[in-house]
Amino acid sequence: MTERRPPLPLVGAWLGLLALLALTVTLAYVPLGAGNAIVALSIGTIKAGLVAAIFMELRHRSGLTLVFAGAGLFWLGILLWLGLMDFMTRT
Amino acid sequence: MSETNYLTTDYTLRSWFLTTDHKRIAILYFASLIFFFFIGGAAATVIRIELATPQGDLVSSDTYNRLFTMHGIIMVWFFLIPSIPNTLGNFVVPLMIGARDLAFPRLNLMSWYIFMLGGCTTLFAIFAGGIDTGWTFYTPFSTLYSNSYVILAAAGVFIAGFSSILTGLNFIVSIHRLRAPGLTWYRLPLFLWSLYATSVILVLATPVLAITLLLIATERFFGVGIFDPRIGGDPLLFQHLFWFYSHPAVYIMILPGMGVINELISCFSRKEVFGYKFVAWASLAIAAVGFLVWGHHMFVSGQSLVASLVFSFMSFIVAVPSAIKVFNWTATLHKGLLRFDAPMLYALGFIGLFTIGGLTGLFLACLAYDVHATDTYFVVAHFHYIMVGGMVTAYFGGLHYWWPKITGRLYSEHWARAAAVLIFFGFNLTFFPQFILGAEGMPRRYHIYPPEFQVWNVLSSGGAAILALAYLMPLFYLGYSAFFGPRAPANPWDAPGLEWQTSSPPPEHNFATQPVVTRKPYQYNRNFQAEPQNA
Amino acid sequence: MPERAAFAPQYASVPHRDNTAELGMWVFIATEVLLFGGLILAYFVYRHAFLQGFAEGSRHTDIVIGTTNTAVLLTSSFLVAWAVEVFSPDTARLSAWLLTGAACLGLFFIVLKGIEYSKEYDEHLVPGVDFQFAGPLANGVQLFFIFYFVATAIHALHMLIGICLLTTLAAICRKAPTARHHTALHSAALYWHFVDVVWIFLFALIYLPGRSSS
Amino acid sequence: MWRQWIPFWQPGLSPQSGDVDLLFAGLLIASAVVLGLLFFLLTLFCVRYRSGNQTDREHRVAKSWHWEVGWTAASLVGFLGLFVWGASVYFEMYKTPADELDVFVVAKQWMWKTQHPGGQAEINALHVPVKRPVRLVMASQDVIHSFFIPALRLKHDVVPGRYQDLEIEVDRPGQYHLFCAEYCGTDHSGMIGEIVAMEPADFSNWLAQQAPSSPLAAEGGALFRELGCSGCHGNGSKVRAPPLEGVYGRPVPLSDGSTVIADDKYIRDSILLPRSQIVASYEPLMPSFEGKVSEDQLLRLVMYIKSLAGRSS
Repeated sequence: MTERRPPLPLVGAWLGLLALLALTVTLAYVPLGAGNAIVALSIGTIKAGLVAAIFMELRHRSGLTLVFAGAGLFWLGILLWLGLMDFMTRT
Repeated sequence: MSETNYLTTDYTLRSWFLTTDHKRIAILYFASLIFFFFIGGAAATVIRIELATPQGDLVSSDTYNRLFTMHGIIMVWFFLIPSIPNTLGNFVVPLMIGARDLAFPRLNLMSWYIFMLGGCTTLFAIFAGGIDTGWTFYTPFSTLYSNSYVILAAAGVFIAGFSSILTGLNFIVSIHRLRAPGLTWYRLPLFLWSLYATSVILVLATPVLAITLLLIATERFFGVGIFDPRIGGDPLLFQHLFWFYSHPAVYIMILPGMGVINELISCFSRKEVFGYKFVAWASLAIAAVGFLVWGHHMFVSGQSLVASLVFSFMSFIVAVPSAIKVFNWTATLHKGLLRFDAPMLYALGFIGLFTIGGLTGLFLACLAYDVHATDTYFVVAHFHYIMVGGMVTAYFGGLHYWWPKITGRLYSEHWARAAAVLIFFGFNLTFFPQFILGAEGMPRRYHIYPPEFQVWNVLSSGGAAILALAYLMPLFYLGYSAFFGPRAPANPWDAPGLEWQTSSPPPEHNFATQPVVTRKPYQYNRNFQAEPQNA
Repeated sequence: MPERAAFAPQYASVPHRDNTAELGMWVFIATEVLLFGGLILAYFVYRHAFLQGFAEGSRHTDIVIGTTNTAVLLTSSFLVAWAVEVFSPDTARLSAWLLTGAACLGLFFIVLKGIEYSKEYDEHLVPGVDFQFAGPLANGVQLFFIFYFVATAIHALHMLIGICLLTTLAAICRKAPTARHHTALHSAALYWHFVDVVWIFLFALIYLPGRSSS
Repeated sequence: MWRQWIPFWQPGLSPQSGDVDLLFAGLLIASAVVLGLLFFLLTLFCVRYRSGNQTDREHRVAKSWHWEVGWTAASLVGFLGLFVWGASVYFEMYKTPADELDVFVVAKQWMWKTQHPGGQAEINALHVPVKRPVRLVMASQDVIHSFFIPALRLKHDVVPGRYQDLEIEVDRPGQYHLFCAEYCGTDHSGMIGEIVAMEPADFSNWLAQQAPSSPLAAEGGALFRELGCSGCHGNGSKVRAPPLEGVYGRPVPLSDGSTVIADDKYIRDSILLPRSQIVASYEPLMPSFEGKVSEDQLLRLVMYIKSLAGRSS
């Protein structure tokens, strides 16, 4: 049979993800005030980026696929931005 | 006829219900939509008869509430949203891009089955006892107070939403990947630009509706939920989520209509659409900015003043691309060779009615006046001008225009023109008085109303009778022509688009040989003859 | 009639078909992002209004199960990515094993989730079924748990669909794999990774807040 | 007879509604100009370039950016003008009212219950003196309703779970429609009432003639004791709770360092969600009264606490 060992980038991404998971759980117990939420979401974003770039092979993809992948996020941003605007500016 | 076309390849029921041919699926959709249109129309008829008098003497308040809810739900989700995309779009998109089918034909068929499942669920909810929440499902009424089949109806709409998503997905991918050689973006007919913009909205807005309806159903089922004010939930959150879908949904309805109008105006003026690139990008601008305006449904709801300000501003901005389109259509007529066949009559009617609808939209975008006009008949009149005067008129126009291609038969031009004119007058008589009612302050969804509003209501009901008759007419003369009409040539209107360069009706895989596009769309020579896109 | 082609008539070639399918999958994922997006908006709105309540609710979730589940899901995603990478008609056996492994991890996730649900039921934390929470933060906690149950239930539903897809593909890989199954495998993998990404965010929103204070 | 069917024959009856009418007229004129121009061009082109007509069809307008940019810019400028106009009037209508005559409005399926500070209650009616701003504090017992007076061009939703302020002022005596504009269920169209505007003297007479009932604040005081509020907030209680005398309308320091003005909303929230905003240097001990008091009772409690504003703690 052919190569049975997993490709290196995948292993790297996997170990990186587990490490980030450990990091985010640890940091959640460190009192940072409002910083905890920012840290949790930032690490989450990095993890999601790793999955998208390596597992979902976005790093090999051309512009159009990236635009489609980004479109969902962009519109999610609109929903959160304008939706939260009302609740944040209520008097 | 010697050659077989998509209609004559096979006559079995199985060949229809398991077809993956986009043209046959378009016909399946078409038949289902006629059915839903007349159910929704029947509800509207009873409503208008009831409103002819100020007392509630025909039906009870509960029945009345169920009627307008049924009218709204059926018309919005089971007629308007799928209408042009799923029938005309399904039929002509592959033809216009010179492809043999859509990218995912089986998904296309699945989308019809999902649509029918959603439609039947909703119909079941209606006939089991109905829904009385209004099509907007506002909480906490829909979740905690209504005694009707809300969960079932929400489930129907939820299911139908996935059919929208699949159609949108199919169009987006097909337009990206299946264009014929030489068919660059700026050679696409404008109908495709507008369908592309529509599909973007379908794909990105519909899931938000799905999750919102799911939250509604959960809250109703468990008696407690995320919008429940008793535990600190905010009913306004529901409205934000709902309108995040439902305002762009208005553009789902009108954008394909605008797209059809480009084809009609150009073909019957024998002239290129004025300002092609502006019109094309205006479609995408409407789709994009249309996502930023939903809060204008909530100016009196208690959302923050800052939010109202932003949403009002955006609502004015979104009107600009619509204005661009109207001006460009008018300019297209200039120095053309105008023929007033039925599709052109519908197109001209569309421009007038859509402009009135659009201008009154500005009234509602205008914060201070909206405080008075919102939730009155002014709003009802406004959105009927857009949806019925605009979208349904465009649908009829497009249907007449592509009818020879779809059926291979010609319809009676006299009857068609008569119906077009009658629809125009019936429509205006029905809905213009409602602007006045709204300006005078008659709230919408009123079963019983103060007597001083009666005169305008009677006028409106009279117009509705004409409109109902006018809408029945095409059923007969088009139905007749489908079986007994004279055979249509491949290109009866002498139009340059790819869909006219194959036989009528087209063969199973659309083109005998792969067309190669060499021209921009809408080209006519000095003698006003079409120059086909692929020659 | 010519022999039935390897690809449907609307495509020009095999890569054309595969490309198109992948693009379709990405459009579908964009749709899914917005499906969860509605829930995320609700989460942030209420977290803004009930900061303490959400922190309190979060502390009542089981971070051990949550973290384990995240690790399980990340690993299964890794296995699926590996299976896609090595897939060819010759190496299909390895792919089949990897997919089976990923599907088993997915099932393990669902089982852990079920255990977590039952624990929450025992603690009377299921709104609408049995919710008892005394004290001033009750409203915030209840809203938190409504979000929690709706979001995780929808996510679990996606997992179940994914597990079915992976199992089917594993069976195909074992029996009669051909080159054209690569597209199907790739699309299913994209879906599975997306479900993983959703969980990454749900984990950060559900389990992590309020851990640093009591 | 026909006059009453002509829109806006009767002008709005409040200072702001005049502005709204003017805005409406402006919008109508702008629309008429655009529509007139469009219909003129459509008709002109349709007649001149109909296929049977021999006319010059050469020398077409070459695709011109001037035209596109021209009408885009023109619509943009026009729209922005309307936006600014509409927004400025809107802010005037919804400005936060100063401390004026208060009337409480409770909406429920399917009636409007109004309550004057002196305790006079009305159903589906509201008597107000003319030429005097009246502040309405509105609450809903069940679903969303909307308080709509067409004659004043004024409307606001009443959403359950919170208070909504709205200022009304009527210029001329008379009877005007009050509608519920947000669909609220079976008898939505029956949820209508009357605004009766009276000369100040007549209004005082009317108030005096109403069935004598105790002022809202007094009833609120009774409730305050009945519900056990006085056990902690009263003088000499063992539990340490913030005293409520002189609180209303003043800034209150909170435990998170911020301050809020103790207005109706704050008091309502403090009763229903006591621990969302904790007064600085107090323990969060108070239980929630969510579900234990009705909107009617709540507004009495608010009135009572408001009546304590003058006293010093």
